[in-house]
Amino acid sequence: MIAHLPILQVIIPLMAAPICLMLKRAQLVWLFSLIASGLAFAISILLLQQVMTSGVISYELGGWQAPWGIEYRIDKLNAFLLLIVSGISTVVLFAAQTSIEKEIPKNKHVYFYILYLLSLTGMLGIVATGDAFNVFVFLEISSLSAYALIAMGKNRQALWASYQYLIMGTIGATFILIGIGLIYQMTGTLNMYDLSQRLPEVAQTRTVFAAFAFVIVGVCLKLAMFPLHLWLPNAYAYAPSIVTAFFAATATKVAVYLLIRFTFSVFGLSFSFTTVPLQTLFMALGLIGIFAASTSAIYQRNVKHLFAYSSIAQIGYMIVGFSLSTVTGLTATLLHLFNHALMKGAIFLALAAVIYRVGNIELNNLRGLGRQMPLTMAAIVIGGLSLIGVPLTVGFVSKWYLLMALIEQGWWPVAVLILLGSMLAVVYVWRIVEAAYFKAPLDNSSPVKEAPMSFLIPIWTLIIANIYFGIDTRLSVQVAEAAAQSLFGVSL
Amino acid sequence: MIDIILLTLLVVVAIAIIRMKDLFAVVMLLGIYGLLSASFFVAMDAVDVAFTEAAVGAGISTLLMLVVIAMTGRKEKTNRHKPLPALCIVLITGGLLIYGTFDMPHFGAADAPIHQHVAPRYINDSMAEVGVPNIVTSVLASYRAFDTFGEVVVIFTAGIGVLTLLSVARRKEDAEKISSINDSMHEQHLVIRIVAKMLIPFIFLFALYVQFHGDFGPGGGFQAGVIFAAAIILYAMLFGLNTARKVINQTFIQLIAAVGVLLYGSVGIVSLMNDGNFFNYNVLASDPIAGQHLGILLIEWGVGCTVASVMMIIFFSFAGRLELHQHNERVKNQESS
Amino acid sequence: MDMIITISSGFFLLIGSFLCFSGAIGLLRFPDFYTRMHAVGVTDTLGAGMILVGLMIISTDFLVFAKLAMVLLLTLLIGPTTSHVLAKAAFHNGLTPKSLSNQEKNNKEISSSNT
Amino acid sequence: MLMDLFNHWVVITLMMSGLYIVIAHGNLIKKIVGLSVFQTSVFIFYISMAKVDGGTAPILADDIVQYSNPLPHVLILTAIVVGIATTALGLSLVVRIKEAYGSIEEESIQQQDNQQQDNNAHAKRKQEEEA
Repeated sequence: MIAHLPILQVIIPLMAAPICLMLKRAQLVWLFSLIASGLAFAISILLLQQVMTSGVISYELGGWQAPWGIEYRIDKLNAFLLLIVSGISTVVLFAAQTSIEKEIPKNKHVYFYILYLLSLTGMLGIVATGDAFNVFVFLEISSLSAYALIAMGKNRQALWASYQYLIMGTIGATFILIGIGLIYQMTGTLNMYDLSQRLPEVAQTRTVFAAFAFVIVGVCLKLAMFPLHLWLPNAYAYAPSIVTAFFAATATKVAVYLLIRFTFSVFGLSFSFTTVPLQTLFMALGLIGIFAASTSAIYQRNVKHLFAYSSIAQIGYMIVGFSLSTVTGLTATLLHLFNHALMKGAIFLALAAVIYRVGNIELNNLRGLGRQMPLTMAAIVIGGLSLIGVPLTVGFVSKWYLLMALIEQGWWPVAVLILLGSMLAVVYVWRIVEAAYFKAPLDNSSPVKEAPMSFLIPIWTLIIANIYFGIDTRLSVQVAEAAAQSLFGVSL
Repeated sequence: MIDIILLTLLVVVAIAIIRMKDLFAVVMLLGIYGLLSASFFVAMDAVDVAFTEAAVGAGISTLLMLVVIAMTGRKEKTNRHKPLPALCIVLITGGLLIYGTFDMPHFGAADAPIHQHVAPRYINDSMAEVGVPNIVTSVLASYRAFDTFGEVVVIFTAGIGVLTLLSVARRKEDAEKISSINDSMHEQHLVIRIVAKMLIPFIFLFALYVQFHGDFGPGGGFQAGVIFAAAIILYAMLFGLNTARKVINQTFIQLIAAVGVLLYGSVGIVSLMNDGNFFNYNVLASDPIAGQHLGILLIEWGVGCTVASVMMIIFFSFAGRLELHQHNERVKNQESS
Repeated sequence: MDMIITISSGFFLLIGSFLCFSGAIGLLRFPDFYTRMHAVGVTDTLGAGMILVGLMIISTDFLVFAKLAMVLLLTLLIGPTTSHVLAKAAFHNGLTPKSLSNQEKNNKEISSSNT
Repeated sequence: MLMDLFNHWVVITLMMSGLYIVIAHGNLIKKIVGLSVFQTSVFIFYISMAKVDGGTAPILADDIVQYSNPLPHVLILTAIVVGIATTALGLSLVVRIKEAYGSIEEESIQQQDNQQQDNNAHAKRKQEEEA
């Protein structure tokens, strides 16, 4: 069975979804999907071990050789991403049962878990596959389930947010489809490895340039990179809180993965960064994104909105690291992928707990919660500190690597700007701390209890991971560095 | 020549869609657009695709849109902020694409890269390796079976998504009352009812033909599923939703949708058990070709089941909402008068 | 023999094309919904039917012949039915034929805006 | 040269008219129609690159030497299914939006949302003042 791990990774949550429909009882379905997600997590750990020791794993689906059949190709980068996605999914799913109790009508609980599993399947499929068109198919699985999940939100704004996301997401996916079509037309293959071999021959053609532009724009739409981010804040803010926690921690990460995969592996480093002026463009957009989104975050009244904007800002950091196109820069991006998943997962889960108890998530509702829900609020604060990049949290590690990468290349002013951007994070995190600890609760609000254990366990698992990986950086840095090096070394 | 005529017609239809304000007309034009593109696909030798596009673009999606328009009204508001930014984006994107065409292989050129790499093996060796005359089927169901699996899952996802959004929980007596009013309206359609009764068996027969003949000609599980669902939908439209619900149990079709996905996936799992890779049908039987045939047959059944039941789920969800809307409006009118 | 087959099939094809063509002209030139629908009905049933008969005569393969025969039967069944349904739907929704409403000018506008 | 690329250009025009409808029109159903046109045109683009002059449909027969490329056909079969899935989901969202907002025009929905936000903010401020 060991040889089949790459496909089992995707197939287990996939097959679990239709089985859920047959189980019918919501509690049973929850347990079952938790097991499926946990299995996927276990497999991803095994896969990462295998890849770190023995190198790239190629799995030919249907037994057909690579460019003719579809190939799953797991290298260090994929394995790392698989670990993040399946891990976060499992932890978040743990809290799902309690959280959706109050947010989603009873008769839709089963559907919720099915869509959750399908969304997980889609993301795992995007990451694991080595075939460009297969990316599109799994992208659509994850997006379609995402639209439905977001539309399950309590308010009517959820519907509108979901619709906007659907339009933007479909345009993005169709752009990717056009791009894949164009490169297919120039090379005659869809397999990513094969593409990376055959593209250099035709790299100087206008068609490949257009293909590159379409793929990048399409991916950036999914990624919510700065000028294309408009769908994200509302989608995150109005979705059920569990869904927000899951997507904030994973969906954009998968899109960043696609960006890295297409620029570094498929089109190749020399094309992406020398033929096309990607470096300056991305660095500028990343920086503007950090400042614009952080500034918007400061003015938000809804805490979910606030952290959604903060997510866009964090994407900015990843893009800056990515745009350096050096090993250290990419390491910083990959580390930040991992770390951001940990902190945003924890923060949004904690917000879900607040919603569970308080019912609302305006800044005013947080008043006095520091005393009433000490553990939950402490988690939000630690997560916030991590966002700022305070030492002893994971946020510090990735910022540190990012700064190192920038200084290494002599981009002093950018490094200073990054630090300034972190100051903005201090402001918005402070607003939450102020509301929670230094303001008296509103007169008419009734006191609330601490969140139930089903929330506290996953939240604190993530927070402890936040601190652990902030102190003991060996594991995460080693994997991220190895993945970055492998992208620069042998192509794919 | 014929492709140029079809393309010109497509452009005309597209412009008409932009300019029309009446959504009903827009939807009909979209149906025409689908049908024209299906004809274009035939001219381009893509018969399987044409079949699907005709069933989906001109059939199902038009139907769904009509149901939605019945609920939302058919007029598009005229006033609208300036279309200039949109025009800019479109011009930039289009310009980029046109820029990209200059280094493209020429239309129909046999020496284009796509005809040199990967594809020749499908054309030359698929008969020996898979043993199915329709190359599209052998690529779809064997070489790239996993993509098709993904496609089935996409359809399944859409079905579940529509259910979460539109399913209405209501008491049984209410359902009876709502439907009885609507059903009485259907009584008048004597002629079509009789004709439909004659046609529906033939449609089922045709669906089965398409399902099994997919190996030899255009067709396959997806087209068969859509046709099968079309027969049921026709029945539901003419005899009333409530009657159709009695014939086709709603929980049952949800179950079938799940079973289809599972059937498809378990073919892969069985091949895993037999020491092959996922979806390696060669190991399903002692003779590789027989194994391929068996595998393709089974997965096409999976596709057919899921597609047919999801199409029904989608239609019933939309039509159920429409029924509720009409009922609510009627109640409102009665109250006001 | 070949001669007869070619000529007769050509004859049917010609009639079919003529009927289709006249149907198209009718669709454009007739004054109101019902008469236009009549023109379309002619194209649908008779025109297509004649063309199918013409094609059946020159078909060499039995399978092709049988398929065409099936298509012909279906068109004969469905064409008139759809016309019937259309007309009925129009009538139920209050669209009156032109000859009945010559006195009222308004109806002319309705009929032209509805086609 | 020009004639050879002409087909591509027409297809690009089609794609762009679809994209234009999505961006410029405010009616939610019209937007979905636009998406549909956009996607269908991309399908046309794929299929037209599969065509080989003098080729026939890729169904093996004895006396044929030149077949069109089957691979894009397979891809587009999948993509069509994805397209209808998106359309169905989008339309069901439209139905729900109509029920929740009473309108399917972008402007009016946006207006209602903004109004609601303002009202909320107003209520909040009052609350704060009282506190």
